[in-house]
Amino acid sequence: EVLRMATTTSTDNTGLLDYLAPEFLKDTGIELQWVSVGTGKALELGKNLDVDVLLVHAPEVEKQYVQDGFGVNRRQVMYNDFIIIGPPSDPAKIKGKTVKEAFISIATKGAPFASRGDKSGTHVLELDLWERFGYGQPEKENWYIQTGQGMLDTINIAAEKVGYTLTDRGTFIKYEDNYKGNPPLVILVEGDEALFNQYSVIAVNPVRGDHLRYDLALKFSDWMRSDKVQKMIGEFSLLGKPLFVPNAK
Amino acid sequence: MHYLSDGFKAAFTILLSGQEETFNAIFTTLKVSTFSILLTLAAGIPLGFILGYYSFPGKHACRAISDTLMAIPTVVVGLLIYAFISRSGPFGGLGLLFTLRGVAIGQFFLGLPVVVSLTASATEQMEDSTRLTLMTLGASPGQLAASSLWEGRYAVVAAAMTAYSRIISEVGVSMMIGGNIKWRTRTITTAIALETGKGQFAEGIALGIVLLSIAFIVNGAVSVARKRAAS
Amino acid sequence: MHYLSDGFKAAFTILLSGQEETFNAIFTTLKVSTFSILLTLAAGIPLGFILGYYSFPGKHACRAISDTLMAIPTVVVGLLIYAFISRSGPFGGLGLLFTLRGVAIGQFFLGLPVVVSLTASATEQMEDSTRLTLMTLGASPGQLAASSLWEGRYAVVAAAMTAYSRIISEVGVSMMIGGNIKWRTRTITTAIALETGKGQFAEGIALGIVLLSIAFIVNGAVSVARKRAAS
Amino acid sequence: MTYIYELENITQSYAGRTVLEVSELKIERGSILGITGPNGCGKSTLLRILAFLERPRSGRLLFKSIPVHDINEQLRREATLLLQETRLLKRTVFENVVYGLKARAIKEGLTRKVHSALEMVGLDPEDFAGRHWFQLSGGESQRVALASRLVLRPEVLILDEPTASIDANSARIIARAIVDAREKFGASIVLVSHDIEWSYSAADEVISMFSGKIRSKNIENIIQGPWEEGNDGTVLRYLEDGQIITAAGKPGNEYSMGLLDPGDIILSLDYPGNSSARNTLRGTVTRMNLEDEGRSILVTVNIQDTVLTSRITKGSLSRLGIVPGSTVILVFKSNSIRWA
Amino acid sequence: MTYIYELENITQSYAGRTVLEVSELKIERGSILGITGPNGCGKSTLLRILAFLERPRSGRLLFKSIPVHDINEQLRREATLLLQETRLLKRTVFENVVYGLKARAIKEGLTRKVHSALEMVGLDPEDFAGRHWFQLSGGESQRVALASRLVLRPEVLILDEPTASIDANSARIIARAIVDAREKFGASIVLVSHDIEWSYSAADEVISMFSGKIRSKNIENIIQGPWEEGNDGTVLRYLEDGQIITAAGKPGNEYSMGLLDPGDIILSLDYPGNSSARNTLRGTVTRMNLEDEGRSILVTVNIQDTVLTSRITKGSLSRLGIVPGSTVILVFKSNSIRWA
Ligand SMILES: Nc1ncnc2c1ncn2[C@@H]1O[C@H](COP(=O)(O)OP(=O)(O)OP(=O)(O)O)[C@@H](O)[C@H]1O
Ligand SMILES: Nc1ncnc2c1ncn2[C@@H]1O[C@H](COP(=O)(O)OP(=O)(O)OP(=O)(O)O)[C@@H](O)[C@H]1O
Ligand SMILES: [Mg+2]
Ligand SMILES: [Mg+2]
Repeated sequence: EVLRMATTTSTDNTGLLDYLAPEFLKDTGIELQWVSVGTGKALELGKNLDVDVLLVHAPEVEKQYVQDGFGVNRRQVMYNDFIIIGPPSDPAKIKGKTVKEAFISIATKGAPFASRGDKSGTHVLELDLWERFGYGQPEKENWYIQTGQGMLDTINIAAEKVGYTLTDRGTFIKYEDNYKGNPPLVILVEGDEALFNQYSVIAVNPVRGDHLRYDLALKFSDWMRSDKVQKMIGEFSLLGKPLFVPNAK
Repeated sequence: MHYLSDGFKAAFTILLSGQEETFNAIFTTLKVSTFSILLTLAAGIPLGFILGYYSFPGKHACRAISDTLMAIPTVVVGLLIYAFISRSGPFGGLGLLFTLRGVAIGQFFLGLPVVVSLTASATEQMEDSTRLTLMTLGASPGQLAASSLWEGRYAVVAAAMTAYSRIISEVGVSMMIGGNIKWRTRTITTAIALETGKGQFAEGIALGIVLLSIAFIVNGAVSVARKRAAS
Repeated sequence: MHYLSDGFKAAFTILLSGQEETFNAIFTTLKVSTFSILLTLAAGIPLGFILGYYSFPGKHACRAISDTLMAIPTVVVGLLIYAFISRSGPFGGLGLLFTLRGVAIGQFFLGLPVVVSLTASATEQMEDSTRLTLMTLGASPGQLAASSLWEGRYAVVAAAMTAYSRIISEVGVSMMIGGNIKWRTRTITTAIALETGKGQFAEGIALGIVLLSIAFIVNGAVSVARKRAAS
Repeated sequence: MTYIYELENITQSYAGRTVLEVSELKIERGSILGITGPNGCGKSTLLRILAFLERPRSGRLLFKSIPVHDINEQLRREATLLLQETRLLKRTVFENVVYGLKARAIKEGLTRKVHSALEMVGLDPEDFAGRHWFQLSGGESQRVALASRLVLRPEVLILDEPTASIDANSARIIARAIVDAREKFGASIVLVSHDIEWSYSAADEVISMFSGKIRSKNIENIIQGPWEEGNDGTVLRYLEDGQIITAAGKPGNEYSMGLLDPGDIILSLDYPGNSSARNTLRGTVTRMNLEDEGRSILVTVNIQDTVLTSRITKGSLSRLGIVPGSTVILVFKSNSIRWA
Repeated sequence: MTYIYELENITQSYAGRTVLEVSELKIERGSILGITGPNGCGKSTLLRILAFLERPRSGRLLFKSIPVHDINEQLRREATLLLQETRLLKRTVFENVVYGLKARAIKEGLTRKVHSALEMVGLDPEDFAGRHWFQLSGGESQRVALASRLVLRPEVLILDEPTASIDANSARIIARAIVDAREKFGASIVLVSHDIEWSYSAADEVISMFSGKIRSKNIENIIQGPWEEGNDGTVLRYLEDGQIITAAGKPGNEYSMGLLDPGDIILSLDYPGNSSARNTLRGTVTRMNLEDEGRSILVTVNIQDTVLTSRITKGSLSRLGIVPGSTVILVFKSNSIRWA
């Protein structure tokens, strides 16, 4: 039996799914096939009934999605956190500051800031932060670089421009790993409440298509939230650094 | 820069160490691209000949459309095919999404305009005297087409190779329709996209080298065949 | 399916309502692709002629390389160029990364093998009598090249259009080297990739239609020019 | 009498210019018809119509007494044309010659047939069958092209300049092959050639065309302008040596061509006394050809750069005792000259 | 005496077969040299070497007394070849003719030059200059190709079959244009043609080639095999009507060709009595041509399908009183036949 899932690139790129899928097969006899795309595209694939289950991280959008009847059974499974990274020289002097101070400092100093600009979970959060700090989205500012690309590409662009960006920790660890632990950008702001990144599993609403494997989707959802898997998620690490924090409810 | 040397090293490692994943992607790539190009040539060469040879109302419009479709981004073809074969699309019942057959259909539409346009232009360039010679020898329309294309075989082979290049190097359709599902629909190009997305540039380059090696072998085979045909 | 109708509607909306973003991307696309294709033709046509016309040691190897490079995935070209022009690369100092000039360099390498291979095959197919006729009329090597290509102008135009199609529809280089930076290096194809990634498929298709409209206009202009040249 | 072709009011035009206007032409089955005429007079155009390669703009064309409406390869297989601009396929000689047979799905005795066709045009099959199209001299290519038509044994064989760039010896071999084609498999043959002697050696009858029209069942002398007006309603052509040709009627314009039938020219050794013929020109005999299987002789006379040919009987020639180099007087009436 | 070309032991070979072997050939500056010979004898190959289109495999080639090592467009601009397989560029007639001028960066009087070149080949510039390459008849194309060489006024003009598919009238115009080219701008001219009469009308001298070699400064009769061995060391060729040609020496093989100089054949009305000549053949006169500006006459005699040409003086001809159609006896010695 095959369960099809659409997920965001972060879960795939970090290798989490390669770590979990064989275990899922062993436990349930279900083969997990996933396509890793942007959050928006993942949701759209679900809307079109091309996948049975979603693993995504954009809580506000997800809630709306469920409300609109596209998905059911949204369950939180884990989170990681966002961090602000930048060059070690830190021209905007944000190291150790709060997110709010950091954003304001970057904006007032006009230090290069790379935004994903792709309506991804990360981007949605970033826009929300600008909003909250009373800035609105900087649009045509010279220092504000809207990449429209994935997280790693955006980090690379920030590095080339010697600027800052907002990233999820998992991708950053992967990035560090690519540079053998000596990356051009380093963590400058972390640990702020505002920087939580919640991942949820959503089953595609089975009333919308007969072929949907809602049963398998629920099995996956339950399996992900089982103690054993939650523990596995907590143990998953890269370069000795844990990537995700399980928080199934 | 170091990506380059790393890439070359990685390419050798991949090929020599026999990484199963990569061989699976290579095999998938070969399977789907061979199928796609055969489909494309079977339909494209006759269409291209008709477009280049005969005069009929709407000929110029057809030609313009074919020329234009050469410039369609692969991801747009992916999207369009997706619109049809997604579960919520008209052909959703066929279950083509996330299958290699689905990818082949998309690649067929990618390769088709290339073969049609280049074959049509080769046919247009054919000397009138070749056409008349074949006609005076009693060639039927079908024989005329086959023999004209044989006379212009260099151009037809070039058309085929250009289309094959487009098919084997594309990523939009393979990604959108195939879904880059490991062990199933992952091709070399989607694997490259994945590695690049992960920031593993050396691996991306290594896979690129692998892909080019395949293209090189295919080209080599074609030019041996062509040389044999010429003599 | 609804993506199609939505896409068409959106395409009209975009073009008629004059969305600034989209026009910026259209303009960027035109600018960079025009520059790239001119560069490509300037280098590729002479190289292709030399490759198809003269015999020299290594000719077949060159031809095989050019044929093979037609199949290089755009993202691999992006990666390779990136390796050279990134800050840590040997030409990092030129500041080409995330600029349209950088993109043009990448697209030049994408288009070059297409122009070289197709021009070479057109040259190879040239009748010997054409060559001899030009020689007896006293053409110098340069004039011989220019006039031979003029005699085979259909094939050369087809080569140019195929290369232009590859350039204007590619996304790998534009994304990797240009960076898809809004208001700066975002082209239509990178915008399509972005919209598609966002799940806004109708917008992706709409932009695809916009791109094809551009290609259609360019092709139209070329065929008018070609018809004028033929008469 | 059965006709293989009957043409009525056939016209053809290119780019708005009428290049062919044949009011009537009937070709007998089994005949060998030669066609001659100046460059651009429409010979190849006529042949393309006879070979069903193009449709006439107007007129009626009957093939074997059946009106031809649609042209298709079935018709073309019965009437095979050797094009003026011969072109070999990019294959070996053997494959060139065998092509039409294969197109007709003939499978038996291919090698034998091809070899005998090559021999018919004087090419040694051993030496030539395996050669590539580019390994031939001009005349050899032309002969391969001819062989690839002969091998088909078509009902009608139409040849456009088959001896262009063929040496004299081989041209004789080809003339023989053409006559053989008629005798061995009953082909009807139409051939165009500028070599009038050769045409006569192969054909039963030679007709001449001029400006798209069939002018006469005969060879014509062509007198080019400029014409000047005479004072008694005639027009005059001053020749290089001061002699004058006088013609009656009105030419289309100053540069129109006058046509003069060789049979209308009388040869004489002296200027005739009182004669109704307005033209008496002195010239030198440069050539004498036996024509039409010995029934008459064509005597070519140069008046400096102007060349006129007269047709006389063998008896007259013996009586006059002229040889190439003799000076003779050409006598003809002003209204023997017709306007093209 | 200055020579424009001097060739010594020039050879050329294709695919391992030697197709040209010229041990010596000197061409005088300002001369018009005609070359004739059967298909495939190497004429075009020789012309390509003279026009610096290809390098001989071996031998010494001097152009204007300077040894030629590298061939390049500078040399080619001095020696222009009209190819046998003429091909127009895909442009208008005007652009075809003007091409070579533009290639030489000539900018003045282009229109005038092109128009006068078209007139030289008998094409009306008004009518033809604007036409496209595909709007021409075979002969018209050929003439445009010739015009595009004449317009260049090269030092050497090399013409390969310039009158193939050209009508007789236009061929005369072209012969005149060739002679004019020599007279007006001092061109040296080499021309190849199968039309021997035409060659004589244009050239000072006509040489003939055979199997890659220059055989004689003369036209040759070619006697094709099969040869059979006679009983006294001679070889015999049985003709169609039972008469026999006897030759001395050894042919290369059964199918070798015998060459016979027309000057070696004596014509007579009766069989000679006692004669040292082994060959006495009866045939019918089919043609008599004034040759070489009236100095001699070529008489063509058919012995059924075998054709032999004899060269005699005007005096002899008058004395014999033969005309086309007369029966004559050809007399020649067995050792007049040489082996190709
Ligand atoms: N495609 C064309 N467009 C316009 N005019 C054409 C075209 N083809 C031929 N002609 C003209 O039609 C006339 C007849 O051409 P055709 O080829 O029949 O002559 P021809 O008698 O065969 O001459 P030649 O002896 O030179 O072969 C010529 O004046 C030629 O210029
Ligand atoms: N590329 C080639 N490869 C092999 N043989 C060739 C090639 N080109 C010519 N030949 C041969 O060389 C010989 C000489 O050819 P060439 O063209 O010089 O003859 P030619 O005297 O001009 O004949 P024609 O009267 O038919 O034009 C011929 O036997 C021909 O078959
Ligand atoms: Mg013709
Ligand atoms: Mg030749």
